[in-house]
Amino acid sequence: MNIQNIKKEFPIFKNKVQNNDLVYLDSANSSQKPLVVVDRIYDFYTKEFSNVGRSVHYLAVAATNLYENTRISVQKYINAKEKEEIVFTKGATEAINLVASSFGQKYLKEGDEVLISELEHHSNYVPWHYLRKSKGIKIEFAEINKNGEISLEEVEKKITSKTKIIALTHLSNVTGAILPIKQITEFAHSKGIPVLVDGCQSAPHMKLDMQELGCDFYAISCHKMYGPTGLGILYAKKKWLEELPPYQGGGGMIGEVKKSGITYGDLPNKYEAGTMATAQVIAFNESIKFINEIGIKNIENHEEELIRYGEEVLRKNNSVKLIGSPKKRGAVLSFTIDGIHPHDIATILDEDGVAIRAGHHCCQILHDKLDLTASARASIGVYNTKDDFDKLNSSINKCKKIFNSK
Amino acid sequence: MNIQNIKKEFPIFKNKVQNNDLVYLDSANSSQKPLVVVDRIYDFYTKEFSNVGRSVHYLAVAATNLYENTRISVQKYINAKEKEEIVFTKGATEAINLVASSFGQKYLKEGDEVLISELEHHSNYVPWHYLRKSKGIKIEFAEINKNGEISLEEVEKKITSKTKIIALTHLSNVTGAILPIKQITEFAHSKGIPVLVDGCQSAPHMKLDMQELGCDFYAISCHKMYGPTGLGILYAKKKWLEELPPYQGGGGMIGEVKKSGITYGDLPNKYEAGTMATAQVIAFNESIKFINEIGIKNIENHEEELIRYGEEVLRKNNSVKLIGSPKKRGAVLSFTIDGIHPHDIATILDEDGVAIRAGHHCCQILHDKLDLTASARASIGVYNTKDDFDKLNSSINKCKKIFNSK
Amino acid sequence: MNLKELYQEIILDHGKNPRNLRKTENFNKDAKGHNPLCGDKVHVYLKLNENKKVEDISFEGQGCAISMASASIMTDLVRGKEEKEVKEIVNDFLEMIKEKNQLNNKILHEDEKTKLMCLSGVKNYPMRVKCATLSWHTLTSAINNSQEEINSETD
Amino acid sequence: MNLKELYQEIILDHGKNPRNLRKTENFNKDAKGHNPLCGDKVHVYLKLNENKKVEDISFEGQGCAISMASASIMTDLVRGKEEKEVKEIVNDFLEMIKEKNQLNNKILHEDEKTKLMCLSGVKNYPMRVKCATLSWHTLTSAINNSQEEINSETD
Ligand SMILES: Cc1ncc(COP(=O)(O)O)c(C=O)c1O
Ligand SMILES: Cc1ncc(COP(=O)(O)O)c(C=O)c1O
Repeated sequence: MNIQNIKKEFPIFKNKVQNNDLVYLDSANSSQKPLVVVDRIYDFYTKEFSNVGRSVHYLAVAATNLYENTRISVQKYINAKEKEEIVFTKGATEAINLVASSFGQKYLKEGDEVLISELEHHSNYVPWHYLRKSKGIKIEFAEINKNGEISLEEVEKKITSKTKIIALTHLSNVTGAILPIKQITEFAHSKGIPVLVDGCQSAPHMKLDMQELGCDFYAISCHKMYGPTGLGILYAKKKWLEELPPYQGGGGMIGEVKKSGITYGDLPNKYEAGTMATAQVIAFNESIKFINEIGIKNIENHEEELIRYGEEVLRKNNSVKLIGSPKKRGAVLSFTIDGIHPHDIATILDEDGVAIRAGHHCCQILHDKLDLTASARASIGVYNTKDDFDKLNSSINKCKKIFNSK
Repeated sequence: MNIQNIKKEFPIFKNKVQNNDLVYLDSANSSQKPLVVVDRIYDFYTKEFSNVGRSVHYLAVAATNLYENTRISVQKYINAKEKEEIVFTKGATEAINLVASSFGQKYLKEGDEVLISELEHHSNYVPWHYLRKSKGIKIEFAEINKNGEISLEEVEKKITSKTKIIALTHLSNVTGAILPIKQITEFAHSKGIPVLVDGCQSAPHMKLDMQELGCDFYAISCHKMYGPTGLGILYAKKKWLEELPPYQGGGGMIGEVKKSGITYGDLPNKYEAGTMATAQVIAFNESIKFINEIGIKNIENHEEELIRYGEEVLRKNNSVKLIGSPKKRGAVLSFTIDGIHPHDIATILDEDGVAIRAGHHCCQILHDKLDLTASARASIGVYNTKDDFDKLNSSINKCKKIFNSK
Repeated sequence: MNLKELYQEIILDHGKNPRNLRKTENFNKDAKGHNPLCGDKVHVYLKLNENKKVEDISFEGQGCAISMASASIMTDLVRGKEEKEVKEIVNDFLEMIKEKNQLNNKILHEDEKTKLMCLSGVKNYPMRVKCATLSWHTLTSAINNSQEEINSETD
Repeated sequence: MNLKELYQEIILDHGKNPRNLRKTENFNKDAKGHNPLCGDKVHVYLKLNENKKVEDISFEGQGCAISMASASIMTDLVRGKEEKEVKEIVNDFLEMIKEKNQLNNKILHEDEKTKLMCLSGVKNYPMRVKCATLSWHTLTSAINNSQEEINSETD
């Protein structure tokens, strides 16, 4: 697959949006879907549909195999040691809630500390906040440096003898900073502290290797990774999945059920209660194939070049202020413009077909810290081109004209 | 739409399954999908895709409106008082877990009782079991009568001054019994006890009217209702959604987020953390339209006639034993055959393209009570015909021949 | 859609230089408003005199051009009106923004109405309606002195 | 697929009249197996003598024709064998069912192997493989005397 032609794989770009070509710069929010993924959903529902795992008829057996095939693909893709370490959830948010709930229930008590960072998405803060309320734990925040990064040293500094788990984003969805997760994990493990990584923004853009990274938990959002909505992945080391109590209770996750008590099923069933997102799981296999066919290294290179270009273009545009200047920037460029509120920017850009996001991007803590109520964010996927940033730039100039900004 | 031709709306029946016409009698497990629903998913992903609620660009606004339109459709379909009473979940299992967790956290303490029944699916037992373990509550079981029903009297008998919530299925996925939910709810409310209803099996088959039914919570599984996988609905009376603490924490459900604390968003956002199953919610609107176009009353009549026919056919077949003989039977016929294990039945039937389910159907308590380890189950949807039961019957005769059963 | 209608001169002017952006001394009514999705915030302060007339009104807050302009114009128009009249203006405005195409109240002068109608451009931008209405909802809440914070989400 | 291969006479016979369906008196090893999805259960009892030879083996349980026949044939073939031999037979059987098309062990006679090969029909029925292997996994667990219950799910 030729990275220059990749856009053709995404049907959404074939149609005009309000008479404009779509310049989609909102992939950190959710990515567009390649045709193969949509086709897979279509074919599954129209030709092969059945629930998985529970019936022994032909369609059910076939669907179960397809479902489990995705698990194996994910395992290989992120280089997990075993396929039982892959748990399907409804999203990254659920994956983190699962860990916070199950880990918290078993291992956290009053006065214990959970270390997160100022970069965290609400999805990696609110679940821990619940434990603060129910158990009286404390939440510590690793602070950003002037580049909008979280350094290894800062994390080391914030670890105390009470730190029981560290939960950090891999790639900030605002500053674009990539955290030194491997080093942090090594240090944390030397103190006996497990590490959860919010991989929402990294998974679509970086080569993932769980065994190399070493973290204990890794949360992924499939809809940001060229996959269907309503699906996420929790990677967790087997020993944790064995030790932790299950999360939701229901069909499929049990061993034996009696009026007096219940035993739970084997991994990963123990964590997959109720009917799962069958079609979505099966289609996600195509997302992984799609990425593999391009090659994640090629995607990394393409996106790195692109984001560098975008950064340059925006830097040259006076009155645009970039948020964060991390040494290694992921697929995200957040910015503000003097005198123009991000919401107004987004509305004016939209008129030209340029789709960005404005707001706090579920990172109020970070915006507070930066003394902003909101920012504008352009984020990319494999289908973006330099042309998209040129269009972004000229639309920004239009904003400035409307607002008489210099 | 003509109910006789309804099958044509479901593309799955156009293809042979292992050289046979598909006789799909596993709808209680999951229903097949009409083309309009699959097409909607396809179109959304290929022409309109965006995440909802968070961006102000055109696609995001359009997607948000579509998403909220489904909420309004659901509200109308089940006659809920307000649209804020409709919460989207990943399935009925999650809906029940949500209530058990949030209600349990706020209102249950050691010694309190939760009243469920012997008919309950594991999804309406395990979540309460968690509270038994964490809080020391007690779970009481309303017992079935000889028809496989739960009577109002039995529920009344089991209510004590310690009963804090009642959680019952509307329609048993094994015996097919329809419970007198309205009467039970009236009685329960006279004692000040809220009622949760597991509506998984009723929702696809019966007219639903929340205001008439009066229950406090109602859980629905969209994939059993001609909708996509990975989606469920929790109906809850507004006062509960206001009073209960949120369930999962993450993006979209917050009000203000500070390092020191968090406030939660308005209803129903408070209960919809993280990126939701956007495409599935939007497509589910088509499922409701599909049902409305046929008319739920027409569906009820069609299915009632069908299930009566199926019951007759199986009763005439000696050595088939039906499980339960409820006065009013829903779309489910479970049975055993002397000397042939349900798994063997299902395998042999499958060879003829007849898809049924064999096992405990996530109802171990009930199977224990009936002294069975497993049963076979034929369940119907709007696309089934009498012919399907004739084929079921002749396949059962083949089983008997293979096993030399009389 | 039409950006020119949305960002009229008046809006840009009030957005850039909002009137009454301060805190009324000795206010006797106030309320806070907040849009959790975008982070916009507004705090409205009212001073009603013994005849329930608005002696002073002001606001503090941060937001987009639309929300700042809306609060600015609102505070300008409402000063000197009686509580009852204020409520009528608020309702009229909210109905105009959501359904109707004109203002029907008999309280404001024609030129005041024209000014207010400048905000009607948001009708074509559904996601921005909340920006225009946040301060108005907050004003209602201040008058009713209800303690709860207004979330524009309920629109 | 071929139902005739799955439900051969021998299978139907053992399924209907399972041998060794009882509880060994004075057993010294045992284990329980369970398939949570379908509810099949088996309890295997072993009596090993001082030379680690299987003096008696039996089972209790409920299940489909395949699982009952499998347990029945297994118990028949394993009696009188040494622990080491039992393990070899079990492994050989499990490999045959999952990947290979024949039995390679040198312990069983040809006619015994033929009998065991009757179970190979499940290879075409992936969901039923678990039925055929549950008792075998449980036997392994009994020999190892590991306390945990076998869940056929791990297959
Ligand atoms: C009666 C009943 N309750 C609950 C469930 C659980 O629904 P889901 O698996 O879709 O969460 C089911 C279906 O499996 C059911 O039949
Ligand atoms: C960094 C980060 N964490 C967590 C999430 C939550 O993911 P989801 O909404 O798919 O559950 C997101 C995306 O919204 C994100 O960008």
